[in-house]
Amino acid sequence: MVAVLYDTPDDALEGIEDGVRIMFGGFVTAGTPSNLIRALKRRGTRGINGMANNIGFGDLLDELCEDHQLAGMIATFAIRASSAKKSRFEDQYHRGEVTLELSPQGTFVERIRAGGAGLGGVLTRTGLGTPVAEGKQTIEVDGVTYLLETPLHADVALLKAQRADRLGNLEYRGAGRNFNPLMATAADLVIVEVEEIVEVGEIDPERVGTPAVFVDRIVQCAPVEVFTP
Amino acid sequence: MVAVLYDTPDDALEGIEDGVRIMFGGFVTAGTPSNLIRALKRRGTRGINGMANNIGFGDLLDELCEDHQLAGMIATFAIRASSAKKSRFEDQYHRGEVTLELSPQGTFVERIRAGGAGLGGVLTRTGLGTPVAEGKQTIEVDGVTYLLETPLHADVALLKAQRADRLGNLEYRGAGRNFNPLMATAADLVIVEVEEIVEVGEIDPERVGTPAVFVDRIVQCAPVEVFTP
Amino acid sequence: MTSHAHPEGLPRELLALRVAQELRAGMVVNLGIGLPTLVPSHLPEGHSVLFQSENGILGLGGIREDGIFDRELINAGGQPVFLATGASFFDSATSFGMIRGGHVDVSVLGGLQVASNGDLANWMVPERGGGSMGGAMDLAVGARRLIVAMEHVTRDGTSRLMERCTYPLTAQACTNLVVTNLAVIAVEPSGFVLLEVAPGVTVEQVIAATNAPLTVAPDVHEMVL
Amino acid sequence: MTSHAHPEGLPRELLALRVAQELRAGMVVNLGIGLPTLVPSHLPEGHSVLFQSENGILGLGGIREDGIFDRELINAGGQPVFLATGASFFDSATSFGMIRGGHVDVSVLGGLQVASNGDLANWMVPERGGGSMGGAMDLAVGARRLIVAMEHVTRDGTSRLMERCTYPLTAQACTNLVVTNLAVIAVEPSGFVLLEVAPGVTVEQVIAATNAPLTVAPDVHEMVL
Repeated sequence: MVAVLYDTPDDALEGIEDGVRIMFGGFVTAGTPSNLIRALKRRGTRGINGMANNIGFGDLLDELCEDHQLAGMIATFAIRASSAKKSRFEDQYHRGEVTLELSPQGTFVERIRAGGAGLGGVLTRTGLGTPVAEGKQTIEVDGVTYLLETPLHADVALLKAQRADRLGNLEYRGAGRNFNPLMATAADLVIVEVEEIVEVGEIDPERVGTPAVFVDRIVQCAPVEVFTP
Repeated sequence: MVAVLYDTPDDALEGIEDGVRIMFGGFVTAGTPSNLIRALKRRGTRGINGMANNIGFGDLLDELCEDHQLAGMIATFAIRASSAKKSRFEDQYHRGEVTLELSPQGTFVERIRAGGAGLGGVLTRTGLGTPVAEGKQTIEVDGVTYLLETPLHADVALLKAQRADRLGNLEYRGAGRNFNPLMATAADLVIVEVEEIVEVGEIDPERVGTPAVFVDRIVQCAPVEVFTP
Repeated sequence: MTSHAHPEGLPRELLALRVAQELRAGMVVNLGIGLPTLVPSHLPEGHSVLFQSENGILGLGGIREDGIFDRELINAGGQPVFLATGASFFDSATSFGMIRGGHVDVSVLGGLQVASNGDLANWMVPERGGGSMGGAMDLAVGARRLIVAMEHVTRDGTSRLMERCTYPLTAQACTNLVVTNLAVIAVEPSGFVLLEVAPGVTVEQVIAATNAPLTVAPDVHEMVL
Repeated sequence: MTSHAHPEGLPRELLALRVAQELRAGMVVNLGIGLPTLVPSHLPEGHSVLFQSENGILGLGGIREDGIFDRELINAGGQPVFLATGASFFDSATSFGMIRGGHVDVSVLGGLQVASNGDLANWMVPERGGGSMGGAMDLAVGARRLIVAMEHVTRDGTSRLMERCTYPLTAQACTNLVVTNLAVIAVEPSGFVLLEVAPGVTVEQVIAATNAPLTVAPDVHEMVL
């Protein structure tokens, strides 16, 4: 299906309701959908179950905690082991107001990929013998034990790419790829903010990072200024 | 490690011995390492256990049957269900001279990916209720049954890309990607034929299809002329 | 039964045209090797169907017949092709993630046998042995809607539509619609339902050529080609 | 034990230098957040170590300190970086396939605790709760050789090298070498083996600062920095 263009990030979120499961692309500042996150804050959607690599670490996701919009997060980086700096999310976590499921980063991205690729799970040695393995099934393959990690799906993915064409093909830049191309496959509704929208045919077929089939909505906006952590 | 440049495809195969497990990149004519396959024929290596999407279908792999170099194949396309045309491989298969393990194409590529990515297997619904599932373990995840398919590894991968730089970064063109980027991750020794070798820095970091870490040997040669099936 | 017992029905090109009528603007469609590759030429000029090719292309154009052969620009059958505007290339893992993950709207596959429970067999003739499923098993499992396009009967007149397949399966209960040279037949939980007959073919002839119970839809009619 | 019981040993920059000495031309190396990011500046000019950054870069250059910030060109710690010639970008699935699949020669991670069986704990302080493993678990499991770079003792003087970790693990039996401000210690099947001491630090001081049996290598010597 051809992607639908929206004028503003706020418009692009139409129909998103309380209790939604949202995947957020990005790794710290790279590939982070900063305008869509700010629009989600303005929208006031609550009870969000989020999935993101990081929260409170150069992303804007921690701002969603200001008005208690998050019910929980699946993340790889959420609460610093050291450093005195505390995020709102950490405070709410310690008060039992939000849930947190930590997933090792390679497992996290592979679970998303499995969710998008119709695979039943991920067999990995990562996490064995650690709290990550608690309560999970293990499978033996050729005499080696693997942890079975289950696929991740979302209702909505909020992503960021450098450019899109009007069909929905996405071109990424630099380390802006990270989780975005995988999350684009694993959500029912994929909304992408881009710095530029071009005509169909202007993105080199060799440079398409996410084929149009995965993209539902696009909106053009300059990234929100953020501070490096 | 920096890739080593070889002058000829024959030289690039140095050290390959009888009984080797080889992954062959390519899908019919696209991304097929035609010079390396011809060199392997000239080398006369025997007892080869091959893995390739297709054999006898616009590739040159069937030529390896002329001198009985193949012991067996794992493939997705090997013996036509219809059509009178028979390959040498089919004849040898019916005479019991070569083994054949058929793998569905999506399963085949995912098994290779698992082999290269340190994953213990693939959980897929593809093949359930078919001969592909025979003798294989099934796993239930959230009430759905999946077939457990095991990872594939090889001693050697023979691949084709459009360009390489002297570090070993590969750039693919068109449908020449197919299995090549995955096989590059799943073999101990990765040998790649390319149409052009350029200086380090000449391939745009955004256009690298296989990062240099995966590539051991490169050789520059014009593709062998083949006929479309 | 011999082939003389059954009508000829549609030639291959018209069968492909009838399949093409199932495709809608904006759909993502994968076409199997053989008869399905004839489908695109029967779409109207300027159609916006996006063809997925399992060898790593979204936005496949028509088959190239000008004699120019680019080895890196082929369809899943190895034929040289044009690209549509807005096409993209990707590797086979991404391609089958797209297919298996349910991102392809329609898959059109050839068939050897289709059962009334939707089972499809299309990759191996047991008498010949070996076989080749290519991407068919993943397409049959992963596509949102599976159309099987095939001749209604074999050369010796045996029906390819039956109660249970006798050939090894491609996938279980995967077929949604069967388009043959004789008829358009839906696969419903109740079994085969005859929706349309080819011009010059009668309902009785389709029933005679089908080796399984066939419910005739109340509004059964001749194909509009 | 209080911190006054243990010598200061190396400052952080020299610890990073000692780690840098473990890296060889052509190696593919991943550096964790924190102290490990100081390593590259101690490599000789024109070195050919290829740095992998888990956020999707092979060929990471030095940290950019000219005040220009490109949000899409950062290391795993979020710092702006330069690219080395011959660099490439890829997504996180490819990045962790590289890591988990054993294609990274050396991983350098910070540590909270290392046990004499090679267990590493570095992602959670139980008193604080929550935690963040990022890519550390995959790196610990997947890298061919794992170097842990950390202070030998905590601020209150407790050893970070012990018989069994008390903090939640990152991975079991994964550590090959520990480089601290006091010593270089190999993790062998037999347990910790002291290879080198920091300048001005004695073997006895390292033993006193280590809460596990420590075999002293026959050729134990002072670090050459």
